[in-house]
Amino acid sequence: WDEPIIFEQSRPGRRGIAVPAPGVPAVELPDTVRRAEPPRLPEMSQLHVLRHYVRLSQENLGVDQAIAVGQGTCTMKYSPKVNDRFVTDPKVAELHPLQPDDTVQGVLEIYWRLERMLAEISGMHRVSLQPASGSAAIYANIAMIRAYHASRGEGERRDQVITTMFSHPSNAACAKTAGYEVITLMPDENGYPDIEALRAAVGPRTAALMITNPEDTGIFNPRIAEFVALVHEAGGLACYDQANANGLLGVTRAADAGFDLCHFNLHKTFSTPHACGGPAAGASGVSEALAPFLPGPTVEFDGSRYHLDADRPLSVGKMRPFLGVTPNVVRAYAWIMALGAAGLREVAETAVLNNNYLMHKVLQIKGASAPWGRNRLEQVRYSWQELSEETGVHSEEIGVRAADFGVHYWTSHHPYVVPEPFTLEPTESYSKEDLDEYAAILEHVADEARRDPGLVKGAPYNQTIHRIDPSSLDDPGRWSPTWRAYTRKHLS
Amino acid sequence: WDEPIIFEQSRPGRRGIAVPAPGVPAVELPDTVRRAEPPRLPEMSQLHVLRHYVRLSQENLGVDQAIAVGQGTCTMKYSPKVNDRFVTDPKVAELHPLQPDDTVQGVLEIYWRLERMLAEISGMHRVSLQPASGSAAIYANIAMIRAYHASRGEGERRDQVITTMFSHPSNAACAKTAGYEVITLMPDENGYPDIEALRAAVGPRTAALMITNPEDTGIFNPRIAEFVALVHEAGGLACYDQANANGLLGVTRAADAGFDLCHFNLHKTFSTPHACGGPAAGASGVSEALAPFLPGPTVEFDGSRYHLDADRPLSVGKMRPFLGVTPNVVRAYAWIMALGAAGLREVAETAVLNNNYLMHKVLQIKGASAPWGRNRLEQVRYSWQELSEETGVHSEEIGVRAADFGVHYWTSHHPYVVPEPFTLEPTESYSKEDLDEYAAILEHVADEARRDPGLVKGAPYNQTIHRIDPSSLDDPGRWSPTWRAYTRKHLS
Amino acid sequence: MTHPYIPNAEPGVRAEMLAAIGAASVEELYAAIPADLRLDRPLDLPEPLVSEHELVAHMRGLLGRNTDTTEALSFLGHGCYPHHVPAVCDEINGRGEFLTAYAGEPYEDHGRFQALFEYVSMMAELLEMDVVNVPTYDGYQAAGTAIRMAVRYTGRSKVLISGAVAADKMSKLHDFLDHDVELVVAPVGPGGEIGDVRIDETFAAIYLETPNVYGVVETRGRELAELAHAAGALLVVSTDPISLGVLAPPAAYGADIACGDIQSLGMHQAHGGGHAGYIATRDEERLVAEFPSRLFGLAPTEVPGEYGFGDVFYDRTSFAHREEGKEWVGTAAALWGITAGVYLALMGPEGMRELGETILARTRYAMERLAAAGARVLHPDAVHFREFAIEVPSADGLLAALREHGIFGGVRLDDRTLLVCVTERHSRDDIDRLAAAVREGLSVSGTIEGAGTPAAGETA
Amino acid sequence: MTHPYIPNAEPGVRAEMLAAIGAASVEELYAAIPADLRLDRPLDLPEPLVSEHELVAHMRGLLGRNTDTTEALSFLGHGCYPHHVPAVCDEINGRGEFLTAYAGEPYEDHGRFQALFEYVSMMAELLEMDVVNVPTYDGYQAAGTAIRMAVRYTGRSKVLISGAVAADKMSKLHDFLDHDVELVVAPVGPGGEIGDVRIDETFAAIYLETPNVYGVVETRGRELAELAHAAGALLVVSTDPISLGVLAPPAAYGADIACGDIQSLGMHQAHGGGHAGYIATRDEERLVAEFPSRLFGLAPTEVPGEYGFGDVFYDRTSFAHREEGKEWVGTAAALWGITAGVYLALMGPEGMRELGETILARTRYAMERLAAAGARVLHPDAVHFREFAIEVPSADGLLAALREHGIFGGVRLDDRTLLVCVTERHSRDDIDRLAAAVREGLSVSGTIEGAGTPAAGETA
Repeated sequence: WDEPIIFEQSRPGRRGIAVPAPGVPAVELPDTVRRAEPPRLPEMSQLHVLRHYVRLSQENLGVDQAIAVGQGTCTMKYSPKVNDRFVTDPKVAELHPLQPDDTVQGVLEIYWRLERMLAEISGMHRVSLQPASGSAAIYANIAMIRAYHASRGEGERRDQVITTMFSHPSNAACAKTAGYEVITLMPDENGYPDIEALRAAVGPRTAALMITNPEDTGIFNPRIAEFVALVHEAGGLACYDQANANGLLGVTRAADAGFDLCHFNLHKTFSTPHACGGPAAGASGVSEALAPFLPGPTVEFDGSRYHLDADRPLSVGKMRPFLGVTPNVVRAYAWIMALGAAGLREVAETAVLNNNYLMHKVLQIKGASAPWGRNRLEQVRYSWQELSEETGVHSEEIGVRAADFGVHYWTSHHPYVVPEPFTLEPTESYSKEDLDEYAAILEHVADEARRDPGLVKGAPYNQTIHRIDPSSLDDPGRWSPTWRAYTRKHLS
Repeated sequence: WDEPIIFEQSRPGRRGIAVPAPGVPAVELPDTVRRAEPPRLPEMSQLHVLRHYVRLSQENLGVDQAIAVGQGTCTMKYSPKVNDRFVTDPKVAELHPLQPDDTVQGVLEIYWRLERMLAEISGMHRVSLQPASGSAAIYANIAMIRAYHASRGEGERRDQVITTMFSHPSNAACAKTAGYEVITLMPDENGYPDIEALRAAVGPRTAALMITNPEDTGIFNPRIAEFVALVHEAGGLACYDQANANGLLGVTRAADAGFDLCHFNLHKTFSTPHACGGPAAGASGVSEALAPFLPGPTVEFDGSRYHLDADRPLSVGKMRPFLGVTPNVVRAYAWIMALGAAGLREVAETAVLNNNYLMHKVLQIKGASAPWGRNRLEQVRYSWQELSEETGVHSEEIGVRAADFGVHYWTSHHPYVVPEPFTLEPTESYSKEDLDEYAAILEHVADEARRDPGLVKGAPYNQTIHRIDPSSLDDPGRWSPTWRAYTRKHLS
Repeated sequence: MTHPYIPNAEPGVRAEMLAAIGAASVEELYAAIPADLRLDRPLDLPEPLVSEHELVAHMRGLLGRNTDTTEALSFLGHGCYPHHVPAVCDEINGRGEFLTAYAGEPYEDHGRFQALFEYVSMMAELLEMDVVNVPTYDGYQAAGTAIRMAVRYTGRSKVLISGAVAADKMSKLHDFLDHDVELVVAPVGPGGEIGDVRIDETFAAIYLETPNVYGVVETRGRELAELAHAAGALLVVSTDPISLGVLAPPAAYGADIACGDIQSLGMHQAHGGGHAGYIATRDEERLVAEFPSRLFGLAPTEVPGEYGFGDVFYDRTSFAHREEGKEWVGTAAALWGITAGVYLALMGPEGMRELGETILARTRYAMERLAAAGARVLHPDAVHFREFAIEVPSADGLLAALREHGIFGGVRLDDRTLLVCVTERHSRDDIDRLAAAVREGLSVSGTIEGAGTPAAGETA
Repeated sequence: MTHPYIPNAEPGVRAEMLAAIGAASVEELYAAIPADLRLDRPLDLPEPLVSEHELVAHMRGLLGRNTDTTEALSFLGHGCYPHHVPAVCDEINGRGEFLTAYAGEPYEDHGRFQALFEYVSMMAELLEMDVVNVPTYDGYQAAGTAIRMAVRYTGRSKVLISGAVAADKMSKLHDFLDHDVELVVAPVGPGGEIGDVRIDETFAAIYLETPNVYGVVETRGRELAELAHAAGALLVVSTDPISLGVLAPPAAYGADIACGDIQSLGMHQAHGGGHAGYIATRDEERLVAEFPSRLFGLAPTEVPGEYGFGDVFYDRTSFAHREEGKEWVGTAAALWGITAGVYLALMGPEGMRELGETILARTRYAMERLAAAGARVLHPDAVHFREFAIEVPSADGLLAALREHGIFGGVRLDDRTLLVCVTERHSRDDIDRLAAAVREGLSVSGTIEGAGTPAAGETA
């Protein structure tokens, strides 16, 4: 579709929906608060609004359409359609979050049960389902770490958080936002976070270690318990970013390595849909020592009914409005219920098998490599460095060309410690045939890059639009973050 | 998408969904009834089934995606999304049709109210909402005509049904199926059904006249009341196919011209979705004299509750299982409720205005014509005869090429009385901008046909597949109406 | 206010368009309609609810007066069945691309053609027949047309029809066939199967249903096929495809035409709105020639290996030749065909088998439990699939008693007979709950001994 | 059985894949995990419900224990509002393409970029500001970040914050800000608006909400903007965009940053699952530099006239520079941004104006009716939008009495104060029904005279 910007389809006087008339006397507003000019929103009939967005929707590659193994670290898996039905039902969609407890017993029971499931999966004592996302869960964990140290009178002194380069940037960024100095461990020559660097960094100023394992490279750090112990010895807390938990379900648990806190992304491991980037949901798990600091309220069960407990003096308080992202809590609960213990283990094993199989195929492609050997769990950060040196084609360009064939991949977070990176994570949702097709596309594009680098660099050819000129996006004089800005700068 | 046939994606052992285990003792089947070989259905995971059909879905042009003005006679209009919500609600979707009346009062009231609305719109005495489609309503009307004449002892004698060439083929075909000889009136030199031919045809053998007005050409026959009178004089009944009612709502009514029966297509005029070709719904309206013959049961109201009346001795009986296509009855009711009398009139006027505006644009295209002048209501059967004579490109080919630009048109039913036909019906749902775009595409393709006929004949270029070789479709030795037949004939 | 459904009702655009075509008013465009046919007043309709919220509130008020089968425990079947509908079925048939497309060409609507081709292909595997139609309206129409196909094929006009057919379906068949086909009804045997069958060379076909109206699986298919074929007639069998994971398809015992309803395959009950009919035959030109429906077939394209689709033997149809075509064709129930395809692809062979086994087992369990609860179960020795009849002192009385327990106990066939339906949606607990309520309901009047075979009526 | 969600769990394919990679078992692939970290038992989880029907039955059982706001008549608001959700909003955000996409490039996910660009652009028109973020989690986070933006922009660390803010939101702001920002709370004036405000040049910002926690529309925006600007501080205003069809946007009276929640714009209440936060500013480089969220902007492509999209000023973000970026960015609530865009496109300027007028009028009507019913309406002279507080002898007592009538009467702010929410979904009849029930509920204890301003607490 060559679909115009919605403002270009507007015609004054048209309407997409009608609103109930007041039916009671009107209220006259004082000038101080009355809007002077009507907002310049589009004016379109209902079909035209629908059609516009239906067309835009078709210009995306989601899990429902594509072989979505290319968004490594993001655990793109099938979100069962039946779970969507539960949350669009009025019994979820039309609940107000402040209804009396006895009118939301079903929802509270699901919170309570999911908390216990995630506690079992992580080995932690309690779990808060309040955080709105993975990063929000990281922030919640940091808030609890801060409250914990403060409660022990060490709040001022412990002003450093240690993390690793291959942990998600939010570990560093949330810690910084919470007022901590951030120390980042780089990988050693084997791709593990450098334990010597940790030894050097850890000390009386250490509030916590925030670490992913396996890291975003897919490499599991076998000395993780040692890392945790080092931090504990210094009086710090160890916090496990379990964004990459998909290969570990039923295999190893946060508590087993001694972690004090951890978090899951329900929209990754537990299948709630990614929704173009949220709504997501996070779950923060904590040890018994940290439990008093959990965000509130918590859901409690007295043997006959479920209720909210907001009377928790040490709680860090609210992380977001109300109890949590209930629709995603419901979906994650239903997903686990459809799988059970054996099913979760099968998820993990299949994710790891798929990843190793895909790695086997990708590493047969000339020009592709996976630094630091083949020890990987559910994802791999690969490199096109060889191919790039040979052809001058960069990983980003290969990715754009691959999308001409209906697949996407993600390079990595900045900085590119792995040069010319691409990160693949074939979760349990994909078939062997999908993985074969995906690898074949990469191989085809790699061949193209060698045969005709200009072809690859000129992509896309087969997508909605052509190659973008990004130069204006960083130029305050020209950037156009809204149509309003665009029309002012470029059309007037 | 280059999506394989679903059987090609099967792998033994995979599953798309699990079924409850019996939980009670199994039953052993005798050999006489036990299936010997498992059916060779595809074996796929749930995501893969979903993805397959999502991809196929994207390879269609529906009202939600395209400017669907090209399916003339079909009244492609916006089906409001809110109406779909009503019927996917368990309060409709999970009703059994044989529940006690007191547990379906809501549905029965909707039937009752919609019947009265359609009676008002048509001027008829009563309306049956049982027919499953427009053709089924035509058949129901013929069944009532037959029962009516039989009840008067004229069943044997009246063995002819008169219809017109520009009425839907089902008028002729249903009459034939019901045992009638069919007489078809051809258009006169002005495009009206030939009244002299009617005079010649009508007589003591005439059971009924089955006629559309405006006909599928979009031409309204102003002498329609005279046609009806001629048939009445001969003792026949007059039955109005109101498939083309969209331009007439609130303007003129079946009863006003003296018709004894009529039918509407709820999936056309009353907006229920076309659904790739059904489920549809028809409504048969009849005069007081014909009411005893209506299919049963009928919905009656005793002042406090609604109930079904199956005790109707003259009824033609059942046309289909149960009461009707309830979801479409609900949608049509909601659509009328959202518009009211003034809204329906606005629908009609806008449909007629849109059609005349589009005709104005199309007739400016060199090579396009509309036989029999500009007197049209809500659709026009056009002709590319001039263009075809000039370039050798046929209307079907122009249509395929137009689809490269994201629009469809329909030629007409066979035979092509209008040469090189195409039939457009821009209902009230489309904007002026849509009509301009549509006309511009036709103009562009007409230009292409003149500049480079081979280009147009070689289409499609921009669609899922390329030009089809239809030769096998009429060859019993090669045709492949199923994958089973295909694999037997072509792959083994 | 410009109505949200009518973009060009906006006065400015309306004026612009009128100007473009040179008309002073829309009224001018209606010049062809004589004044005496014009309605001179507004239609008398209820005040509109233009705001979507008010419409929703109104509809919610109306529909809220229904009690649905997720609220009550329903054992109603008799042609419309409460099977589990996979969420993916709803997802696919709810997509606007399928819901709002119609009749495009095999190019721009390639997906619709492929989806329907795949549906007929999966049905063909289930039925072991090579030709299956794009759905007609419902199983009633499919039966009527299948019989007409046999009549045309043989050139004869008598048909022997099983008496174990729903009364409403009989009504449809009579209306559809009586004017030129003589229907001879075969009695129901004491075991619930078709009884004594005699035909001669004036018969076009034997029409059999299995499972029949009593849920009884007919076991004499092969015998009937041989009987029919010996007389030069066809065997037409109506069967619910959901049973074919475990039951032999009609072709396996010699049927010439299979037909039935596909509502079971992924459609909601929807108050009878989920029906669609299938008809299947072997790939014999003369038989294929008798289909009125569209048949979609594979066709090659210019690009080797690419699949296109098109109409097989289009010349049969009324679209091609009006009344000279076979019966008629038009919009019927294509979306349910697509949905049934999704259903069969999800289920696969194992799913269909397991489902069949679960239904067989639970049906038998329910028969035993209700017998133990004091109901007289009819045809206890027959194989039942999903339905069985019970005889009680008062059908209405028992139904009313069950309603008190929030149970729709079954479809009333006559004063003393109820038809009970059990699917995979009914858990063992659900069946036990029914049995307990039946026991209680019958305790007033006790069980009855001895009863004949009831008529196949229905409540509606 | 191979689980329907795990295609490669099928033993045959698993063996094939293991063979391809040369591993004897999946266990080998876990070699990196030390034995002492391995769980040596299965997880202790409930028995799974693998069959979809049993899962549906289980979930229906659980969720059936909820009473939703289509069943009860709810006047609950306080941050989560029962506005009408147009069906088209649900249709679009339910489409798998939007629901299951994530973070593709501007090419293969062009539609997502365009839809979000259009969302921010429509918000910009409503807000009369040129820069709007891709949504953050919710209005709480938006407020916290907006305040931090002002702190960074000014280099100061004190913020004056209106006291008319929900207690839970205050909790969040304290947690998020306290370690390096000093929050000075301004008292609420007797009329329900922000009271006496004094700041000096150590203040980074004044933070105001309108309508505030009591539903009171703040009228002194321009005065506060001037006060802030005179001190070199910013005015940060949180407002619900649904009010902006009738109320002046913050930019119109001089606000520098606007923020708030967009749940009202087409999201269901969803037990608090429909929230997303917006932040908007003028197009000033220094201010834009303080956004942590992604900003999507138009960019030309090789083809003249074609629109592409990309990240504006990406270097600000933690994606670009980890802890050196501004706060953090990650998955938040993009789908609700897309949905709000659909909502605003449906409504248009006239729809937003009419909606605002309906809400203003019905809120006022409800205040009058409840006053007449004997409740003491707080801040009766202020302009209220959608919410107002009433004082009664016992909040719990009245709520319980209303529950008897199937009414959720409001959010309990303290022992004697209830917050009542009225939207376009509440018809005049609904309001009359509430008033009648309140009259009856209060008749036990009579009305009360004289009460102070309550604390802004909440029940949860």
